[in-house]
Amino acid sequence: MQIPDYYEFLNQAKIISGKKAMEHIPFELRGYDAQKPLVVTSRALSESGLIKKFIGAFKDSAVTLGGIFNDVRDYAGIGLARDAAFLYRERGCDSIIAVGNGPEVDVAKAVNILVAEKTDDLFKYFEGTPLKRHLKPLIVVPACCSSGMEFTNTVTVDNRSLTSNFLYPDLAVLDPRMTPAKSRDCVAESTVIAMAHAVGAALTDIHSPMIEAYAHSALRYLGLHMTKGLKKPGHVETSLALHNAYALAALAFSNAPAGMVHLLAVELARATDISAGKFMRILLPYKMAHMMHKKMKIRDELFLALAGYDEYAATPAKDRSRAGVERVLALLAGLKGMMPETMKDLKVPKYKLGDIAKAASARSGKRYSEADCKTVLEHAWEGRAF
Amino acid sequence: MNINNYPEIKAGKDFISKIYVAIMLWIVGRAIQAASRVDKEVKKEFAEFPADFMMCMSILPFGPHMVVGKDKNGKVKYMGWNPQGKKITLTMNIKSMAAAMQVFTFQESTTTAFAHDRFTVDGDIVQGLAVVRVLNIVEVYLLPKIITKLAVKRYPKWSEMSPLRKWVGRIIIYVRAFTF
Amino acid sequence: MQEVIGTNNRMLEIDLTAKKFQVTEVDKKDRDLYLGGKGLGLKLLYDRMEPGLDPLGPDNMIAFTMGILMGTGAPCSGRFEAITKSPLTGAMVTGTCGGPFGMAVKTSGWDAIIVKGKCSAPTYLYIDSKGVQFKPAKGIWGKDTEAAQAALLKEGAGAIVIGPAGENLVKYANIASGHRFLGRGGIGAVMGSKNLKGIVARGNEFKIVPANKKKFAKANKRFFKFINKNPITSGSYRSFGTNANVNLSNASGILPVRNFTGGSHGEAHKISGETMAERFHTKYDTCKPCAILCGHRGTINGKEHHIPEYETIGLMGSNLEIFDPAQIVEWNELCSKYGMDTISTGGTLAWAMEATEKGLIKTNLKFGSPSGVSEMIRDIAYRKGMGNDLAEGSRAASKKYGGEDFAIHVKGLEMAAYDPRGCVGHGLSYATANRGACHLSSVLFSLEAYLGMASPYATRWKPFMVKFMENVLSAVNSLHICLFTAYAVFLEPPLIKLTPVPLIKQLNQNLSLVALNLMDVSLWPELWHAVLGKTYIPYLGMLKFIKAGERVHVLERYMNTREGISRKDDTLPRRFLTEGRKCDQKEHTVPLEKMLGKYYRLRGYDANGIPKKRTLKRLNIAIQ
Amino acid sequence: MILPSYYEYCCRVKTISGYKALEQIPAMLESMHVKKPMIITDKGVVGAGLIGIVKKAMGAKVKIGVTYDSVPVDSEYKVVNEAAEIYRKKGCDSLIAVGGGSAIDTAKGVNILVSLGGNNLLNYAGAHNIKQKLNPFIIIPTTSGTGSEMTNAAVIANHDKNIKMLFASYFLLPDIGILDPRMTKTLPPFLTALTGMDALTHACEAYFCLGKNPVSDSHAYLAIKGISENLLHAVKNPGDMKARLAMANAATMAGAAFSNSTCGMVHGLGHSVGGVCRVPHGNCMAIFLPYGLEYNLHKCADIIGEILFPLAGPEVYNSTPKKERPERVIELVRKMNQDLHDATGGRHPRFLKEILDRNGAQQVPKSALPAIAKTTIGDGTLVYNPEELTYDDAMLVLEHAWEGTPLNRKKIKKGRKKVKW
Repeated sequence: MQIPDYYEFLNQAKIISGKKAMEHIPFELRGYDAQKPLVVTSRALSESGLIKKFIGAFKDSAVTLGGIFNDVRDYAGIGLARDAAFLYRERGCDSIIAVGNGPEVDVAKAVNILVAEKTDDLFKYFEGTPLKRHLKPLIVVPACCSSGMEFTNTVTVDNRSLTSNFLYPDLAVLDPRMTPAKSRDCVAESTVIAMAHAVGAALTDIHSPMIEAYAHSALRYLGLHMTKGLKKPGHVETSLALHNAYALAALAFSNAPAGMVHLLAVELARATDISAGKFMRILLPYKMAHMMHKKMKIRDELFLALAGYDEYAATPAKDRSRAGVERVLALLAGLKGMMPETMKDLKVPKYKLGDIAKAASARSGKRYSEADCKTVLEHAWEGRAF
Repeated sequence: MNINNYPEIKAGKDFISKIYVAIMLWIVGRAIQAASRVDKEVKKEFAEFPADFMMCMSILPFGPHMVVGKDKNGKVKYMGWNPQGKKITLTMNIKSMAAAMQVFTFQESTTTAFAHDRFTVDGDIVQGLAVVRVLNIVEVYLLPKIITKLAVKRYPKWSEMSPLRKWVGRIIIYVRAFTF
Repeated sequence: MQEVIGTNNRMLEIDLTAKKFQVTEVDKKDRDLYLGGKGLGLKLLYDRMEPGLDPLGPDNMIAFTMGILMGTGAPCSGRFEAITKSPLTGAMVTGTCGGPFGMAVKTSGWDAIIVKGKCSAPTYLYIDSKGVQFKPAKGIWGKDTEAAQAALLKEGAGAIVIGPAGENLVKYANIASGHRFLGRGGIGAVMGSKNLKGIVARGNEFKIVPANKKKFAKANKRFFKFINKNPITSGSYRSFGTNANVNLSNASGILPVRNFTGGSHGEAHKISGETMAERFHTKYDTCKPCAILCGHRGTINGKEHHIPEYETIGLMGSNLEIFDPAQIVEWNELCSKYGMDTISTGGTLAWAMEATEKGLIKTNLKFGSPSGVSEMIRDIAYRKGMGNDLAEGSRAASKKYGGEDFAIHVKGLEMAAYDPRGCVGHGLSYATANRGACHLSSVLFSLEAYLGMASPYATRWKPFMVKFMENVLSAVNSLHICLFTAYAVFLEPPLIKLTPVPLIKQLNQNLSLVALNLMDVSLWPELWHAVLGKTYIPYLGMLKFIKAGERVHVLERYMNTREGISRKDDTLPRRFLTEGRKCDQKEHTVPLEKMLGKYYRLRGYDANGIPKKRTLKRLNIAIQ
Repeated sequence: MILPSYYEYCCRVKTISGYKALEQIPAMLESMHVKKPMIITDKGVVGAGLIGIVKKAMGAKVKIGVTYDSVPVDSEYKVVNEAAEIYRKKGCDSLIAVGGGSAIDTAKGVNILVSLGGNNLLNYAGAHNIKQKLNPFIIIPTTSGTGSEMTNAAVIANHDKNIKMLFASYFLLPDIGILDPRMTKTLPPFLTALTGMDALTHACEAYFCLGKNPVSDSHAYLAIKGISENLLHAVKNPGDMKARLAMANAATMAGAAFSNSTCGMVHGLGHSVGGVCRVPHGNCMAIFLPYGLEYNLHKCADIIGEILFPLAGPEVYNSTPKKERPERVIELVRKMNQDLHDATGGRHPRFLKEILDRNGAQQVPKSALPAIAKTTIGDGTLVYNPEELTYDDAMLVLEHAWEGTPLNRKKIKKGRKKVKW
């Protein structure tokens, strides 16, 4: 076991996962002396009937839902957060439940800051004012297209991000009624994001056993269930296992420094309006190829996590590192037809790559040099091997 | 913004589950009472309990409840469904009605439910465990083997509970539970 | 003076890097398939430009194309087209303008000019029938559009120039020709990136004569008659300019108010065309030649000023909650001088105001308050402070600072002054228009909100109507003739004129296929055929004409998809999809998803919005 | 990896680990906006000079309100009250617990009182009875074993009423757990062995008991790996900081694992032996672990077999046929006990009869076994044990463990074959 000279780790969220998990929410709320949560969700979910199932889980409980704020679409903006905070205050709510994925949870987190800090000026916290107090209880119930990023300690509102340990949700509820995905694309996107984050966390140079524990479980589930999940997006058990993987990967990710794949994908998504997941799928193999090219060690644990004990033990020690990379590639190959394989296919203009590499390098605090970022980007753009 | 577009939603009611669970609790309560007279193991478990023993099994947050305790004569008795006004020494709560349905429809065994954090026990844990053991025995009596096997870790072997004892006990407990 | 019969089909290809030019011929086949103007320009660039290049890099090209009708004396035909890849949207952009440059180029004997490369130092071009001269623009670099033109026009009959905004690569900088502009999509910035301050054309070297004079004269006469009979072209537009739309929009709830949060306003009458005509004693100041006469000038405090167009009034007036017409006139002239698109400037300012209000950025801009706006316009043009970010357009600014949910743009192009929640078909048109949130792609708003010829909220036949109108208008832009003539061409033929409006509405709503096929737009193709001396076969000629429009539209779409545009970009700002407005009791939103799939199917696009191979083949578009 | 049909996992403790982890305390206190911490510890810790190290590392910036060092071996109700009184009197605003299980449990109790007010700890006894965030709380464990810094429970005795009060709430978790090898450096070898085996038991039981879940699994895996790689080494080379840090990490991860998946009969038996005969917890763990594995073997052989991987490494795992793996695990655990027994000069007990008190007398007489078995079946942990354990079964195990003979497997009553997770 590798122990670094120094590390910090925190996972604030309690995870409850499995059968009838949502029915436990009233009990958990009781533990916070809360009984009137505001529900933040999206119109799509409320129209798809999932919210009905969610409301059904509160039968025979002492909880009153203070309102279902279902105006969130695919973007978390301050306007929505203020509206929801207004609703929260008008109804005298005492906690927040976010049902959905990224934007819904971001809005919920923003509402939480607004109502807990009793302010209207959200962005001062983004500009340096520290969050000082524990916020209101925040429960996250991811639904179909979640990517796990809901469980991190980051809130992104209006394209600005704030990271604070107070922003971890208090409770993550993974319920098999909510997790089955609508489409294969959904699963493809989420699995790729989880994969990129888990691999990134597993291979990060600032490593710790705690991160490894989370990344290990995440990768293990991905290795076991990804293929099936892509074939049958609505399969209940598989979707639950995959959602576990997403959550654990995100928790590992939020304790590890952001990896190159993540940074580049986010910048690319910003520049092109194409979802970050698609870029992660393209970049991940090139990033690993680049690591091998630079003779950086790819830890054997990657293979262990993806393949399991038996296969790992049966593989000669010198081959394990490479086998891990091959396993990742094999899993990604399962996405054929669902996701493009080069950036050329996505029609990313090549002239933008320089700026993107620069921005990503700057955001990593120069952990990745601009040249490295650019090399990976260019290879990925052309689909050229190292 | 028009807040009337986002109405408050009061928790719904599931009467069927509630009635089903209430009946099951009544049966179990009566059966514990009956078993405590019939089965020597159950008798032994209860014998060690203090005289003021009074347990309440509830479904959070509004019930139904089941109160079983020792009466003045030290006999174990089903004390009805209302815990109010009684001095409860041991509370076993099931976190939600849905969890209770899982348990009482035998989809989850008592121990699995414990492992799944569906129960909370407030009071002396020794008594709590004894109650779990009693429940297991009661299940063996009340239910056919095929169901009970799902609910307990280890179905009693011949050596532990002979078929004769089981069937005689089963009949007596059924008769006692459903008559007054 | 030499004569050109029909068209001489010559064009100039100018390489600024090498300071060389080349005279080439327009392919006859292209002329037939793409008519001229916009269509031809797109085809020329399609053949020459690689996808994925940097719009502000030397590889980008600008094509200026003159239509067949220009110089023939056809009504409202004094318009020319510029086509390039937009730095604002990253997709193709086409702009049309009624300034004198077009006529000067055409009468110098050129049908099209293509500019590529980049000058090493500020330069302007001088064009005459012999070719191009590259001249240093030292003295005029940095000058505003008026001063620069004044300096250049000594040499020729018509010029285009960019202002400081174009020089500073403001992403929505435009190009001025006289007091008309190639407004949208930042064509000015492309010119600025090439260090090209302006182009002057000598003009008056050739006379353009239609090949079939008799037929041309006949069609022309009918055309003028229609224009002079139509209440819009001869009435409201002629008297008040496009500002006549203010009251119409306000009444039908499609006037942008407070960054598109409202659809009408009690004070809107103060900025209407009617009020301005009365207050400023307006008179005509239009493109040449023109029969509609929508451009106006007026006197404010003893000085003559240009009266802003409806879009400017909507975006810089009501959308900022400013209802002082003199103030809008001032900003309009400021933007003209700096060479910036007023729609995008207004839209970006509105975004900045809302972003300020929500705490995303810190400026002193505020809805309803004119203070700070003039300074901000200047800062944008010179890219100072926050102006530097706003100069990137509302999309880029909202990406940087947040507030994407109220950045009112499609594909990066700021939305024109028609709120689609009061005309959902136009909403579809905004979402799918090739340029971005372009109001001129289908102008469905006029049918839905102004003329009452289609229900503003029904969705059933809207994809069909959008497709039809886009095809027709693309063809019109390729002629090239003013879009406003459409009012006359569509509404004046007896069949439409005599049918009661409610019946048309019913027909459009329920039998659109029939209704639109009954539309008689034969005037336009007749003119085109007459100029080129080709035989016009009634009805079939019209269908061919509309198909040419479809070809132009799909080609532009196809070029855009090569740049990465797809279904994900065919959307509307979230505001229109989710937020209802107070002025509308039922709080309508645009049911875009309902219409989009059908539109794609009608267009022959795949589910991702990319033209199918089959479609391209049907339209004779060669796949590269 | 198994996904249970339902699980809960919560371990909201910020873990800070490293050779200079203690130096982070001032910054951490500042980030929690507190200035005046109270240190709770016991005399042994002070005697070993550990408080000195902590204070030195914290530097002059932090004003320590008071250092309370009279925590007894068992956390006790009166002590909690007394410490809470001092806390209030000195106007402290946060707690730092330095020590083993009892100091930590005491500090948890103190935190309840000083955060929620009052003197009656009993009001908050039981599960889920604390419903708000308590005061800032840092734990610095000085043994690599208990993993108490990761558990949400505290056991505090009331000797007057002769009861042990259990407190369980996620709010009892500390804000921060600090793992610094300087804290365990002076731990004598036999204690290192004991606490290490305690941690191994946590991890193993977390791996095969009913509350098993994905997060606890990988924590357990890493803990077992860390312990098997470092324990013997740390016992033989007490000064090796690297091994110490690894052990501290492994123990913490084992704590995180078992506090969420809960433990089974090994702990049940261990608690009872501890309760009846006052034997240190770790001793019992080391002895009962192989028996716990044997007893539950038929229920979850494949899972116990998996333990071989972290315990012995991939090579051994691969060369052992699947069927033999569980047996090998049991064998290895026994061997580990034997090795530790040898390395500590016989101070590490292998069987119950080997446990000696300070005077060298046998601490667990054979006559105590029925009493132990009786207490065992009242232990809460049994619920989570895969196989049922009745009084007779407990006696069976105890007798074998006393003698030190492998369990007579024929006598184990076997329930339904597979465990439904």
